Amino acid sequence: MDGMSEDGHLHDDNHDEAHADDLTTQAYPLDLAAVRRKLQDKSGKQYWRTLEELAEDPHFEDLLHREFPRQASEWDESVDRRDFLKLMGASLALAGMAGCGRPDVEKIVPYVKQPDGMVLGKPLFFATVMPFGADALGLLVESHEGRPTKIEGNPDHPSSMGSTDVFAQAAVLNLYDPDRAQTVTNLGEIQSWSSFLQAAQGFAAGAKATNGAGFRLLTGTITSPTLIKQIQDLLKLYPQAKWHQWEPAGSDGAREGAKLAFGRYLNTVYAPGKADVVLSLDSDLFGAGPGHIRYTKEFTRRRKLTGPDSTMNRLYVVEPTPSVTGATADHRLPLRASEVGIFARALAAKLGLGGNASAPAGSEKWLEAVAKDLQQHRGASLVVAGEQQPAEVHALAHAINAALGNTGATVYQTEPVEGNPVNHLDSIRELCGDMDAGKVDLLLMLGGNPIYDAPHDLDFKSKLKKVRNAIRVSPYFDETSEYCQWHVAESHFLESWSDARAFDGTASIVQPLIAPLYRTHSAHDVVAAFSDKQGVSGYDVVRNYWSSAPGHSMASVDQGWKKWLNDGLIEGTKFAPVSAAPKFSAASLAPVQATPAGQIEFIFRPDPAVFDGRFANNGWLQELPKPVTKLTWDNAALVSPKTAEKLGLTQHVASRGGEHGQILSNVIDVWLSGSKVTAAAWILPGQAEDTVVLPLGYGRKRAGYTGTNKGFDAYAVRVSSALWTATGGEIKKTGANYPLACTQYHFNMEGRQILSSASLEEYRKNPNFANEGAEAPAPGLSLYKGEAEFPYHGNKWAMAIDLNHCNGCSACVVACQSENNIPVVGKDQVMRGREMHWIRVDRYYANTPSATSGTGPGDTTKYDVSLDNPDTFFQPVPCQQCENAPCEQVCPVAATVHSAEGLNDMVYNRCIGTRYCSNNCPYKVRRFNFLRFQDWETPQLKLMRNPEVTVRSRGVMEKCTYCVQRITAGRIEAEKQNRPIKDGEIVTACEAACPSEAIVFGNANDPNSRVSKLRAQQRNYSILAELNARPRTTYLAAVRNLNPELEKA
Amino acid sequence: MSAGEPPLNAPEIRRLTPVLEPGHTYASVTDKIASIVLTRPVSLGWLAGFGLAFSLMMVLMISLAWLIIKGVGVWGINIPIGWGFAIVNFVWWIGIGHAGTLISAILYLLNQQWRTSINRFAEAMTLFAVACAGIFPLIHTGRPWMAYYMFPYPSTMGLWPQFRSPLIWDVFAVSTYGTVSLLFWFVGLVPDLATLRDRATTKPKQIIYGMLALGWRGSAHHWQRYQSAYLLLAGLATPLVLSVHSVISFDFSVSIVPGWHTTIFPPYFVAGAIYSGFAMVLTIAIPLRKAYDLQDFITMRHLENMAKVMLATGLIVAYGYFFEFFLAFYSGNKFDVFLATQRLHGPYAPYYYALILCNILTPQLLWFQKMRTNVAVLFVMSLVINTGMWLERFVIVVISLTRDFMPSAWGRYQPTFWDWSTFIGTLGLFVSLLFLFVRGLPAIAISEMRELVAHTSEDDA
Amino acid sequence: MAQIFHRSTNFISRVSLFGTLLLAGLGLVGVLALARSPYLTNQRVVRSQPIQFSHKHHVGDDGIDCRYCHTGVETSAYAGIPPTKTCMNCHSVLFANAGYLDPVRDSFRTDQSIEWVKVHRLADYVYFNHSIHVNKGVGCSSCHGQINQMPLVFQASPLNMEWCLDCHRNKEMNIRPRTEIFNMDWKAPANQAEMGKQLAAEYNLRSTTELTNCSTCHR
Amino acid sequence: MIHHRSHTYGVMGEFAEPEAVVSAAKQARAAGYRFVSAYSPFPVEGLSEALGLRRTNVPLLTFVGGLMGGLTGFGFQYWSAAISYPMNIGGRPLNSWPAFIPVTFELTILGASLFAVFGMLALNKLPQPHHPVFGVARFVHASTDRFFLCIESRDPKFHLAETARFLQSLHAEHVTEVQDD
Repeated sequence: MDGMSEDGHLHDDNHDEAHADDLTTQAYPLDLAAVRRKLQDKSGKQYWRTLEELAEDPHFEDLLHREFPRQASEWDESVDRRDFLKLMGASLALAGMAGCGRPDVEKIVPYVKQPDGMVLGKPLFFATVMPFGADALGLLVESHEGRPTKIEGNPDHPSSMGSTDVFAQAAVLNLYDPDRAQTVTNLGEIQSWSSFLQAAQGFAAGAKATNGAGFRLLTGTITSPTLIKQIQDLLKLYPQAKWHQWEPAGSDGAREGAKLAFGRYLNTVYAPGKADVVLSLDSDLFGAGPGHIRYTKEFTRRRKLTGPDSTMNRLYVVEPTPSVTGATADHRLPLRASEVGIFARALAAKLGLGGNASAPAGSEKWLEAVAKDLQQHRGASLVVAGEQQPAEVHALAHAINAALGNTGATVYQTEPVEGNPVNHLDSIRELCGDMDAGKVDLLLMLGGNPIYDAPHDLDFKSKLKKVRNAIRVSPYFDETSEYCQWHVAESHFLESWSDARAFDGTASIVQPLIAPLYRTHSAHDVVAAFSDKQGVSGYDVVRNYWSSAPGHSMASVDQGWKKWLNDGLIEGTKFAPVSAAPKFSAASLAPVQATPAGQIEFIFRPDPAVFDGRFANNGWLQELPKPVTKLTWDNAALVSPKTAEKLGLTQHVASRGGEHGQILSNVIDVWLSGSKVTAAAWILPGQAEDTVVLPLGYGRKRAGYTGTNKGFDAYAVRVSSALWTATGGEIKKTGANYPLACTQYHFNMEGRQILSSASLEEYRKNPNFANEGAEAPAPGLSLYKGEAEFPYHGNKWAMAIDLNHCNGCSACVVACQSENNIPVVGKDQVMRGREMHWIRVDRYYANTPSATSGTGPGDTTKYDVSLDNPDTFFQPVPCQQCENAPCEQVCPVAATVHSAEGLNDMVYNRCIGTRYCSNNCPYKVRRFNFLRFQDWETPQLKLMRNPEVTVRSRGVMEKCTYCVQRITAGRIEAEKQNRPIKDGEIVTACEAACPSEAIVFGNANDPNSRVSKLRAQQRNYSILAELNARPRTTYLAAVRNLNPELEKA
Repeated sequence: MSAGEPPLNAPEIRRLTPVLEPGHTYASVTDKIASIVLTRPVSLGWLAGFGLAFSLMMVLMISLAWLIIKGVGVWGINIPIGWGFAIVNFVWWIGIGHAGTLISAILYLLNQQWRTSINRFAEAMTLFAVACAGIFPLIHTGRPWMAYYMFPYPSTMGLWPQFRSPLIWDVFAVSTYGTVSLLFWFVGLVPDLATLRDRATTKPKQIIYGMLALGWRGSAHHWQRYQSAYLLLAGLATPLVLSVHSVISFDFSVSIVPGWHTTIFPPYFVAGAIYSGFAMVLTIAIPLRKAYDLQDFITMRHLENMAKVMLATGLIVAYGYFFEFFLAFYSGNKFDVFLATQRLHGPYAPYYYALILCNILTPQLLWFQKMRTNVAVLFVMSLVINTGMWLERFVIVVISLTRDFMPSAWGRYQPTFWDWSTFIGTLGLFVSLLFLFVRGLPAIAISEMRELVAHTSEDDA
Repeated sequence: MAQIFHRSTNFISRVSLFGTLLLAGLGLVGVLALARSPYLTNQRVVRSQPIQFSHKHHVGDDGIDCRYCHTGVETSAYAGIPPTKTCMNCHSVLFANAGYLDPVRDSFRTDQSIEWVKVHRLADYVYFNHSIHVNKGVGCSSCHGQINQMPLVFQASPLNMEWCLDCHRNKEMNIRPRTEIFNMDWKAPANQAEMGKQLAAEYNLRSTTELTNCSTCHR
Repeated sequence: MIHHRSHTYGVMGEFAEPEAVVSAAKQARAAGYRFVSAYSPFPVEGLSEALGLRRTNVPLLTFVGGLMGGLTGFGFQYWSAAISYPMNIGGRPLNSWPAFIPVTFELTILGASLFAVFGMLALNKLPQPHHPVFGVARFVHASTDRFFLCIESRDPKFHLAETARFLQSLHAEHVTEVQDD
C-alpha cells in the first residue's frame, strides 16, 4: 500500500505533445511536428486545405489515421505505443488470455527502467478519493503493472470506512470506456492542447478588456479546495464574471432548509450510530447522498445481533416510493411526497414546536407512535429529511432534532463543504436569463450536461446558441458538447491530480494511478488556462494550494505530502461542528395543502444505477439490476398496484426469458408541464398511491455506445417550477407494450425456506425460528457411507450473510463484476435470462400471499392489498459452495469438483458446456457463456481486466468461486511466512464492498473467526436445507425491531 | 392383447390375416424382395421424396454450421432452462430407435413369426434414429470441439471422465447401443447380401454385394454358428435395449430437479420408447408396403399386432403419468407437488393437455378391431403418437426446469428459429437415410422369409 | 457361375478387416505420443534472442545469482525479466562499446524495451507462482534444468499437466533444502526420500490432496 | 488335419427340398463319408445333426467377451476415480460403485456382442469371398431356393466317379465336380 514514492514517476511526464510527435516522426520520415505547427495557426477550413496539400505525401493516410480519433489505429497513438507495450507485455502475456493449440513464438517486453516499488505480478494499492457531488469517497485502488483494475474503500477515510457503492466500483469502467472524449476539439475538429491554450489566451484577453462582464462559469457542486481557490482567483481576475452552479440531482432543499433554520447555508452531518430511533422523512439516507456509506455502516452496526438479548435501533421511514432505506425500515409508511411535508409539520406540532397541522389521513396512529418513540429517546433519536424534500421539511427536521436534543449528539452542522454554496435553481435560471439577454459571450462549463439535465422550461439549448464562445470540459462529448465551440476532454479522477472534501469536510488528495489514456486534461488545467498561471501542472496547482492553505506551509506540505497520499486524507481538515440553534418556528410556516387525493403526483428521483445520467454509458451500471425494481438497461414510470389498477395498467411475462428476463409493460404517455414523455409503466409494490415516479438519468441522446437512447428522458417534463414534485399532469395508455429487462419479477417465496425473518420479540421468544420448518437431514444420512472420506481439516472456507444488515444496495454485484472480469451481455441477452452476475441480490416481499401463477404484481388478476406496503427483504445469492454439491456429481468431465478447503472449484478450461450443472443447481447461481459475451478486441478493456482471473469465453460455465484468486494469494503469503491465515486477511470482493458489513467470509474451522461466530448463532440457516446440499454459504435471518404500538397493517 | 379376442395362433385368425399371404415359394419371395433393389427402376416418387428429405438435411447442415459459428446462444435456452430442444429431440430420437432392436431381439426370443417381415427395416430405422439422436448430445455442448473430454483417453492432463455423471453413462449406453444394433442388423443382412450377390447382373453390384456378403455360402457349418450368434445377440440386445432408455432416464432421475427426480422414470421411459418406436415403424411400414406392394408380406396381421403393442405400451405410459402425480402428492415433497400443479395450471399447461390427448386418449381407439385394421386410422394415429411422445419429452425437460427451487430464478423457454430448423433437419436426415436404405438393401429379411415359407408350407401340409 | 473374386481376395479381405482396426489403434497412440512430444511441448527448443545472452556465461562463469536479475522470484508469481537498466548496471562499464551489446544501449537510450523471445510458455489457464515454489524447497533447476550450462536457454521440462502433477504428488522426491534452491548443480542425495519427508514437514508442505486440487493452479 | 491339395475340391449334388438334402446328408454319413458339407438358402432344421456337426463354441467366446468387458469396465472406473486422480465429487465417495454400474453393464454387453459376431465370423473363416463351390454354375441357387450337398475330395473315402454315382443314387440333380482352381 506504500506506492506514492513514484507518484511523480507514474504520471506527469511522458504526456506532452513533443512525446507523441517524436514517436510519429521516428515511425515516419514525414516531420509531423512541423505539420502540426503548420496546422495550429490555421482555423478549421484552412486545416482541410492544409491536409489536402499534404495528400501527395505517401504517409498521409497513416497521418490521417493518427489525427482522427474515430479511426481504428487512434488508440495506440493516444496512449503512446510504448506505454501500451509496457502495460500489456508484462501482464497480459502472463495473464493467460492466449488461445490453445501449438504455442507460437511470443515476446516478452520488460521495462526499460522499472518503477521502484513495483514488482511484476504484485498489485499495488494507491489511496485516492472519488469526488461525487457534495462528497468525496475515500478509495484504495488496486493497480497491476500500472493499470488500475479494482477499486476498494479506504478504511481510514470517514466517508467510506473501507466500503464502496456501485458508482465507485464502476468508476474503473468509466476510466477505460472507449467512448470517452479523447482530445480537444474545436467545432468538431481535432485541435492540439497548445492551440486550445492559445485560444483561451485570446478569450481571456477579450474578457479582461470588459473586466469579464460577459464571462460566465458553470460548474456542478465543487468540493475541491484547489479548484475553488482557482475559480475564486479567476473571479478576482475578472471582477464582473459570474460563477453559476447546476447539479440536477443536488439538493437545494437541504441548502435552503439550513438557511431557513439557521439563517445561513450550513452543512449537516448525521451520526446514526448514536441514534436509537431514526425517522427518515423521504430520505434515502443509506442509498444515496453525502456520507451514505458511512451512515449505512454506523446504522447497521447498531443492528448487529449476537444473540436474543442484543438490542437494535429502530428505523421509521416515510416515503413516496420504495428505496433501500425504506426496505431496511422497521416501520415504513408510504406517503405521497407532498404529504411527507404535512407529516413533518404534524410531527412538529405533536412535539410542541408550534403549528397545528394534522397528520395526513391514515397516518395519525403512526405519527402518534413515532412521536412517542422519538420523545422517549431524546438525545438518541434522529430525524432526517430527504434531499428531494423542500426547504421547510429540512428546516422542520432541524427544529425537531434541536427540540429532541439530538443536535450535537446524533446530528451536527458544519460550514458548507462545497465552495460557494448557492441555490442551484436560481443560479441556472439567472445564467439562462443572461444568456438569453445576450450578456454572455464567454461561457466556461466544467462538467455537467445542462442541455440534457437543466430544467426543461429554461430551454438551455436555444440560449446556449446565443453565447458566442462556449467552452466545455467534460469526459464525454455529449448533448451539451454538440453546441459548444470548444470541447476539452476531461481526465478521469484516476488520471489526474486534484483534491476534494468529504461530506464532513475532510480533505483528501486525488492522486492519479495512470497517465491519461487519451489527450485529456483536468478542470484545473482548463481554469488555469484562463488565469495568469497558464500551463502549470495539476500536480503543482494542488501542492501550491495546500502550501498556501490556512494552517499549512511549503514545509508542512513537503513533509506531509507522502502521508496524505498514503492515508488518503489530510488529517485535521475535518470541519468542526458549528453551534447553530434553529431560529425558526413551525408555526411561522404558511399552511399548505397536500395534492388532493386521487390526483396523480409526479415525482422525480435520480436513478439508482445511472444517477442523474452521468453514468449512462457505464455497462456495469446499466446491467445492474436496480435494488428494488430489479430492472436493467431502462428506467420506467413507477406506479403503485392500486394506481395501476385504476389506470388499467398491466404487464405480463414474455415467454422468451420469462420471470427472470423479459416483462412486457404497458406504454404510457405522460403529459406534464406542457410537454410529453413516453415511458413504460412499472408496477411497484409499496409505492404511495396516486404517485408516479419518473427516474432521471435515462433517454440520453448522446452518451456513447452503451448509454444512448436507453429508457426515457424524464428531464423532458421536469420544469423549474416543479423540480422534484409535479402535479396537474395526465397519463394516457398508448396501447403499446414495451419489453423491459427485469432479472427478478417473481417476488414471492411460495412458502419455501429461503429467506427467514421475524420481529425482535418473536426472535427473543424463539431464537431458533430460522431453522424451524425445514428438516435438514442429519449428516451421514446418505446412500453412501463414504462421506467420512472428506473431512475438512485445514481451512474450511465459509461465508455468512446477515440478512439483518443487507439493504440491497448491490455494491457487491458490481464489485464482483469488476473483480472477476464478468462480461456485460446487453439488454437483449438479459431479456433472454442470460445475465452473468456471479452474485445476485434477490428481492422478496415477505407478507404477500402465494402467487403460484408465478407472475408479479403486474398481472395479479385481483388487486391485492398486501402489495400496498409489503415487507421488503433482500438476499444476496452467490455460489453456495455446497459440500454435497449437486452440480459436481453430474459434470461428465470433472470440470467442477470440490477442493480440500471446501471450495466448489470451477475449471473453465475443462468445461465443455453441457449446462447439466446449472440445471442441477438448486440455487441457480451458475452462469453460462451462451455466446461470446467477452469483449476480446477493445484494448482498453483488456487493460481493465484482472490478470489474476481467467477471462472466460464462449460455451463455458462460470460462477462465484469465493474469489479463489484472493484466497490463493492470501494462502501463498501466509505459507511463505509459515503461519496460518489470519481471520480477515482474505476478503472477497463482495465482502470488501459491502457498506452494511452483511457479508462475512472466513475459515469455519477457526472457532474465533468472525464467520464461525456468525455460523454459531441460532439465526444462522441455509437455504433449502432439506435438500441436504450442505451449503457453505449460510444466512442469518433478518430481524425487524417492531414498535409494539404499531401492529402491521 | 385384450380380452375377448382369441389368441394370435388360433387358426381362424390365421385364416383371416396370415403372416404371409399364401402361394409364395422360396423363389417368389426372393424375387419379389430382391427385385426392389436389383431390377426395379428408380421411380419419380422416390426421387421426389428423397429430394425433399435431402433438402431438409441441408437445412440441418446450415443450422449446425450457424450453431458452431455463434454458439448455443442461438437457441432459446437460458438460465434456468439449460436444456431445450436439443435434449428433447435427443430423447425422442433415441426412443424411436428402440422399436427396431426390440422387434428383432425380443420378438425373436419370443419366437413371434410376424416379426420376420418387419424386423429388417425396423432395425434400419433404429440405426438411423440413433444416428439422429447421436448428433444432439454432441452439439448441445457449449464447446463441441472439446467433447472428446468425455471419452476415457490418457490425456496429458492426467484427467479422466467423471463416471458418476449420467452424461457419461449416456456416452457409453448410446455408443454401445449403436454398435450392437449395427452388428445385429449386419449379421441379419449377410445371407441376403449373399442372395443379392448371386442374383446381381452387373459386375459392380456383384463386387459390392459380394464384399459385403463376406463370402457367405450358406453352408450348414455357417448356419449353425450363425444361428447361435444371432440368438446370443438377440439375448444381449434385449437387456441392452431396456437399459439404454433407462440410462437416458437417469439423466433426469439422478438429478435433484423436481419433476426429474423420480424413480418411475426408467420403466416409463422404456415403455414410452417402445410406444414411439412402434408408432414410427407404422409410420414407415404403411407407405412402404403401399409403394412397393408388399401387402403380401406386411399383412394386416402385422399392423394389427403393432397396434396392440402400442395400446399396451400406451397404457403403461399413461400409468407412468398418473404415477408421477401420485408420487408427488404421496411423498408430499412441496417442490414436486408444486411442479405437478404447474403442469396442470402453469404457463405450459396447454402442452401438457395436448400430450394427454395424443398419448393417452387417442390410442384408446385401438381397443376396437375396426380401428386396428384400418390402415388410414393407424397411419394418422402413429403420427399423433409420435407428436405426443415428443411433447412428453418437452414437458419433462423444459417445464421441470422453468420453476424449480428458487422462485427468484424462475424463467421461461421459447424455441428460436434455429431450434426448429435443427429439429426438422434431423427429420430430413432420418428420411433420406431411409430412402437410400430401401433402394440399396433388402427392406425385408429374405432368408427369414424363406424360412417362413418353409414353415407355412409344413403347416399347410 | 464364375468366381467373382480371385482366391487372393480371401487373404486381402481378412487383412484389410483387421488391419483397419489395428491402424485406428496405432493412430490413437500416435496422437497421444505427439501431444507429449517436443514438437508440441517445445521442450529443448533453443530460441535465438535479439541479444545472444548467455546464461552459461553469466551464471556458470561469472556466478551471478539468479535473483540479481530475476528479482521477483522470491516475492512474486513472476520471476521477472530484468529491465534494461539491470543490464546497464554492469555494461555501462563492462564491454561498454562491444558491438553485440548495441541493442541494450539502444534500448536504454531510446527507452524502447528489448523484445525477448519467450522460452517457457506455461499452458493457458494455469496460474503458476514462482515465489511459493522457491520458498517451499523447489529449486530453479528442478523445472528449468541446468541453466548455468545453457548458452541459449531452452525449455528443459515438458511443462504439461502430467508433469506438474507428478511433482505435486511426489513432493518429497522433488524438494531440497532452502539453501540449495539457487544451486544449479544440485543433485538429489541418496537419502532424498527421508530428507524429503523431513523438509516437507519442516516447510509445512500441503497434503497431496490439497496440492492436486484444481484451484491450486486453476482459477 | 492334413490339407489335401488337388484340383478337385469335391462333388456336389443339388436338391429341391430341405427334407431331401437332410436325408441325403444322413445317408452320406451312413455311407461312411466324413467330409460332407451342405448348403441351403436358409437354416434347415436337422441338417447339422444329419452332418454330425459338433456344438459350436460361439457361446463360450461370447461369455469371455462379456466377462472381459465387464471387468475392464468396472476396474477402469474404480482406478480412474479412486486411484489415478482421486477427487471429491459432491461429497460422494471415491468408489461410488452404484454409479459405476451402468457403464460396467454397457461394456459387458458390448464386449459380449463384439466377441459373438467376430467370433462367429472367425470360426466360419469369413470373410472368404473366394471359395471353390462358387465355381459351380448352379450354386447361385444356393442363396435362393436350392439345397446342395458336397462331398469333399479330402474325404479318405472320396473317389470322383464313385462319389458322383453315390450322389445320383440319392436323387441329387446336377451332380457336378467342384474344381479347386
